[in-house]
Amino acid sequence: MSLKTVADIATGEELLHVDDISLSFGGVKAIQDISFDITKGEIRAIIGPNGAGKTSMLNVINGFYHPQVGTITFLGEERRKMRPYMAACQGISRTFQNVALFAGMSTLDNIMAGRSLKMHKNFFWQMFRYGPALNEEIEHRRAVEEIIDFLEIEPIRKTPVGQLPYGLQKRVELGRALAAEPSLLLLDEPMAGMNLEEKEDMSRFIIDVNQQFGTTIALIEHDMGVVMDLADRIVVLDYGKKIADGLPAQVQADQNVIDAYLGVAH
Amino acid sequence: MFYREAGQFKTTYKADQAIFPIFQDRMAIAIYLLIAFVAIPVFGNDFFITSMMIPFLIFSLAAIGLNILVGYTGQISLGTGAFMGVGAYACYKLTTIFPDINIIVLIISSGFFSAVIGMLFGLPSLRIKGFYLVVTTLAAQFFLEWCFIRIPWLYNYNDSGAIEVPQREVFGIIATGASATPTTRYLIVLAIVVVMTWIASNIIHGRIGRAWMMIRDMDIAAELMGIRPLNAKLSAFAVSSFYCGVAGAMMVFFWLGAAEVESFDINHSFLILFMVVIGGLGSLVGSFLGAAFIWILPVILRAIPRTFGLDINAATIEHVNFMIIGGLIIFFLIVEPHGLARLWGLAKQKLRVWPFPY
Amino acid sequence: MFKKLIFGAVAVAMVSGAQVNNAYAEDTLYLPSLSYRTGPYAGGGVPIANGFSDYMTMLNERDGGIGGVKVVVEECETGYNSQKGVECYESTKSKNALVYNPMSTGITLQLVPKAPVDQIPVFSMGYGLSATAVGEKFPWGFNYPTTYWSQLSAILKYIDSKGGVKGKKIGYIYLDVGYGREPLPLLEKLSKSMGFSIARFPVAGKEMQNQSSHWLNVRKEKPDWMIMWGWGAMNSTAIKEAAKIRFPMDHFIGNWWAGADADLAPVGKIGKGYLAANFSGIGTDFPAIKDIFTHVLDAGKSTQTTDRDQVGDVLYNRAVANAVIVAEAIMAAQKSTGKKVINGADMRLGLETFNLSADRLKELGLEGFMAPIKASCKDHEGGGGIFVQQWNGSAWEKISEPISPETDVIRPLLEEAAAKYIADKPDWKTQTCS
Amino acid sequence: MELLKGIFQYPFEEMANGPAFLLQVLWEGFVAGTLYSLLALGFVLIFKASGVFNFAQGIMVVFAALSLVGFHAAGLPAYVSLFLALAVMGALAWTVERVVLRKLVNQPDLILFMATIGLSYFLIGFGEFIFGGEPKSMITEELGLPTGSSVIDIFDDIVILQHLDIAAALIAAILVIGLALFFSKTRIGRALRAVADDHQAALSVGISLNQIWAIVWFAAGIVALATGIMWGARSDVSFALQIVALKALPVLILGGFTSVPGAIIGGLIVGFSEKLFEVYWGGLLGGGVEGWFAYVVALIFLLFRPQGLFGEKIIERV
Repeated sequence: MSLKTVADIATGEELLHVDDISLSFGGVKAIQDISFDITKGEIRAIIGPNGAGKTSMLNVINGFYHPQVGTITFLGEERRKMRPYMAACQGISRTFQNVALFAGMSTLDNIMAGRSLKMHKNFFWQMFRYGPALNEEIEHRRAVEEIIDFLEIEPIRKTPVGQLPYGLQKRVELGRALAAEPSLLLLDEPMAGMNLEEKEDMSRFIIDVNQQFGTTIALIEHDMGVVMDLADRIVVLDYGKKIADGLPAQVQADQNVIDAYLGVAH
Repeated sequence: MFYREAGQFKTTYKADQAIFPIFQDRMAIAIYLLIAFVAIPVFGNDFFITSMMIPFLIFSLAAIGLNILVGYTGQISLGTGAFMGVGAYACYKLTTIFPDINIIVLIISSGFFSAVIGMLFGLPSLRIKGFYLVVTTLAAQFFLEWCFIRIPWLYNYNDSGAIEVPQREVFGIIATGASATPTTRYLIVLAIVVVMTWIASNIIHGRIGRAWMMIRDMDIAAELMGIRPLNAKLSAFAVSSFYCGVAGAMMVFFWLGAAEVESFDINHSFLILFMVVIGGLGSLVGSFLGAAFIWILPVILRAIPRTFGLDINAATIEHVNFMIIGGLIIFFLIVEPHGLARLWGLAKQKLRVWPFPY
Repeated sequence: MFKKLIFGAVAVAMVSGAQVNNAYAEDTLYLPSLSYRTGPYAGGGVPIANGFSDYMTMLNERDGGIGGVKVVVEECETGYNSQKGVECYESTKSKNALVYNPMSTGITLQLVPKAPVDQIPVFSMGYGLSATAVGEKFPWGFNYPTTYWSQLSAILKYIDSKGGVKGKKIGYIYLDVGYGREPLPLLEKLSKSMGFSIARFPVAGKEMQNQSSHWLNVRKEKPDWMIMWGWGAMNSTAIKEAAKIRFPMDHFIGNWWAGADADLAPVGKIGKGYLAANFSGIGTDFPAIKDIFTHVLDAGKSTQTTDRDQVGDVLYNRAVANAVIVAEAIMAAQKSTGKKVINGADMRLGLETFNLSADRLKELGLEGFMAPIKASCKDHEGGGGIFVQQWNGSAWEKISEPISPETDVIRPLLEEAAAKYIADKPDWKTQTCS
Repeated sequence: MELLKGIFQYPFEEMANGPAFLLQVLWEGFVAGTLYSLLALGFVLIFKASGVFNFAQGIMVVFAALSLVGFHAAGLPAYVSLFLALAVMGALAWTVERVVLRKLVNQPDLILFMATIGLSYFLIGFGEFIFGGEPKSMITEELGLPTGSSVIDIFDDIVILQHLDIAAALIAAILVIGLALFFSKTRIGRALRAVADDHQAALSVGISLNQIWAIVWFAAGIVALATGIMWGARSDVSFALQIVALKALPVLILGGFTSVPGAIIGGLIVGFSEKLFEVYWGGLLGGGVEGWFAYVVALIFLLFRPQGLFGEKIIERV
């Protein structure tokens, strides 16, 4: 459903490149020798059966896990080991498989939290909530309100997120990730556990984010229909290995992928 | 009926981001302040001011300090008593070295010393969580208690090992020492507590407070949002210990008049933790409610049997007090983990819709 | 809710205010008793609180009070905690409290500076700030019959009489709070003048039941004598540990807070030979104590539930001695002011003028119960001597004659300490004694 | 220079010159360590089964010992009192499970931890209310525990071994072995280990969590009673014990919160090291370092090995 053409993506500037990544916990190999790239402006999907290493891959990208082997190049800069907040500083933002909102805070505060990196006013002004600190607060409130409008969650602005239904929580989480104005947005199963209507809403938001803000998105998703519709390119993982990489149509036709999903013995 | 927000439209984000967006709340605050600053000094007797209001305010401040750490940042501490002690001993040393500097300035400065010590013992919190942290704060508690005894320099080599508050004046009025009037001491304590509560509220509602709450609610997500755990946790330890330190210094200078190490022992750490839990984790109002509750409960327990003409052993009352506090801690944790502050909120909610049930 | 709390608080304040009226509007003598029946030191606190209140009740029942005025004893629980002690003080002082017996050195230290302001004397009997013995500097502080410093010198004198202290090593094991540290400066000074060496063994409050390493250190240091300034559960633990390392019990001497029945009862036979200082009588063999049985316990008038076995205990009797001094001082105050209902300032005068002579003690039915004390403006410790008692495995026995302290050595030191205490207190009121 | 010698030279000279005394110090460390281990064992049992860090273990020790002494003081024979004290601990376990734990299932650890602080406060008040606050002596002889001591002549000096301490070590060993057998050989023990691994999974295979919790709290109560008897016999039974009981925390940091052997070894490490440090190095700092030494060791340890000696490395997931 994307308006971009294959040619756009092929000529697109490379945003992120992972090279020969291997990650293991004790003896368990979660990821083995995986390489792929993400170009600017695309929606890149990572799919695979359960335990394929998809979430581990996202965790590697945003610095939560440190791969034993391999490198990650983001915005032309190669890095090996970094703390997650540094990934955030570079412009990588994400949502989580199991909603990881700040349960004790309101929707507004959660999305404001996404703008943490953009707020700098020092302790002195914070103490008095005056002058620069107050102006900063209000300026960011304005930006947050835009996101709230965009996601159509105005009525729940002041509600503590712990009290929201699951679908809305997912939406707030997306809002929080967007608030950081990321150059790369990682979505870990944004539609898990949703009903059809909610899925449609969420798909629409993802496409809108991609097209209105031009945000590059990498997403993990189980619903094949959704993935095929949304994604520009797809990486398929199975047992920590990459088994296919390409346009939706190519991946769909790949024998390895079909085997993996149908469960052919390895 | 009087507590309505209907009709109060906010036209700017500034108005909506205000700490008390509702008019009636601002009025209520004004009334409380009026009572505290005018009515109590005028009508309260010495006992009420010295033995109820002053300790209540001081413990409220300490509870705010601990609440910043436990309630807002989710880092548990059993070292509050010792951090209060650092403030007290620091203030004592400062006023010995600089007898001419205004004592209020010194009280506030002593907070910086406990902030530094608090940060030092907060360092392990970067690698450990939950009750593992209890051990490091217990280490702080016991180690600092030992320092308060074994470093005689801290108490000016007094034979008794106690710090005794010298007489100091503020703008020509005796503010500390036995000759200071209860009202003077009360007003100074009140002013410091009000200003520091206001500052705490500002910090909590701003960028830094949000960072603390992010760490509390989901530290991993917070880090992935760009919060440096080091900065967030250490700043919480620093601010928390600062508040506790100032509270400790005020406790000795404006309330007790003299103190030995036992005034900063682990029982105080517990007491303040209880104030935070019963008052409400993550609530400034709760810190006040909790402090009032824990401090006033035994006084009421002592008064009740007497009003009915019963003579109950002082010890029995103390035992019953322990049982009630212990029971209430469990009760609140089970029924209302947000403590008295939530009950307070519910009461306000009821008031808002009164006379209808909802 | 907050409003309710404030109203509640105000109501409570009013209730306690109303009680103020109850307590002193009528003709009574109001004596607050800062007791501790809870906490780790309750073992000592219970008999003390009972002894004090039972003696006063006995005076009420037998004599109709003091000088015809009933005595009201109101207990306030401190748990041996200074902070609670101050709270108790604040809550009771406005009821025309005559005198405070803080029963804790920590609380005494807190109250000493408050006493002149509120005009209520503080009487710390044999504990508290030793320097308050200097009457000129501390008009409002009293510590009859003797101070920690005098006591220490008397103990050293006793040791000296049992083979000399010169060249010996004396171990000092103490509870590491204000109480235990009080005698340290004197110990340092005397060690130089008397020619012995010291080994210190501080026991922190929370370590007091876990003293094995302290006593390992004692074994390492090999002192010839051990002196103990202990309290509460520390005492029995220390004696047990001493027995464990085979320290000779008759070279182990406790001060008068480390020689109670409650301390030795749990130790039993293995504590045989342990010594302790004391200044109040042992046992029930005194007419006044018998009166407590007749008028209080048997008559069911005991406000506290005193165990009959407790009467005659070292600490119970010590509290009786405390009550006797207070009662004598009240009488002296009544006599000199001509008022029946006195106040704190009158009480202060009484505490400086009473004369508890041997004859008077006999009259009170307490012959030989304690050393006679003649109060004076100058000397607030009374110079009373101590005696040494020994545990025979099941009870205490008095084994020495009264030992008087080295007043001529101690007094200048006390004066020096008193001068140091008031040095940084510009408004401190002293008095001149003729 | 003198300071360096004080740290690195003199203490070792002292040890070499007085080997018998060193043995005595080590023995004292061993005995203290055994008691710390017993204390820590109570914590581990409950933590393993319910993830609750039971702050009230210390006061349970006091409470158990007080019940025992209290029943005896009421005129009952020692062994009947022992049995009744056990029953009291059982009733306590049942009540705690009913009134506290059951209501707090699935709450964050911190909430449960604070609930146990509340519980310990309640028990302090309740215990003092019933038994009074003054220290009591343990009925050592009545229980048939040995009270004498043996003297070993060695290296021209003596080492004194209290029979009571030997008995304490033996009883601790028997308790540990008994508990180990109980957990590995019985149905309830296996169920308990299942609960420790995963509450939900254990529930789904038909294990009653409530029952298990009551049982572990009871087991912890038995351990508390044993600890209380031993500790009470060494000094007194008094409420001051509950502060000493906090020493179990550093022990657990060293040994790991879920490991029974860890509790034992951690306890012994703390026992040995604090006695050695206090006796040979404490003088440099003015003595009394025992109060915090274990905590500071634990703190330093935490910085380098947060999971304890025997704990597994924690993998965080998102």
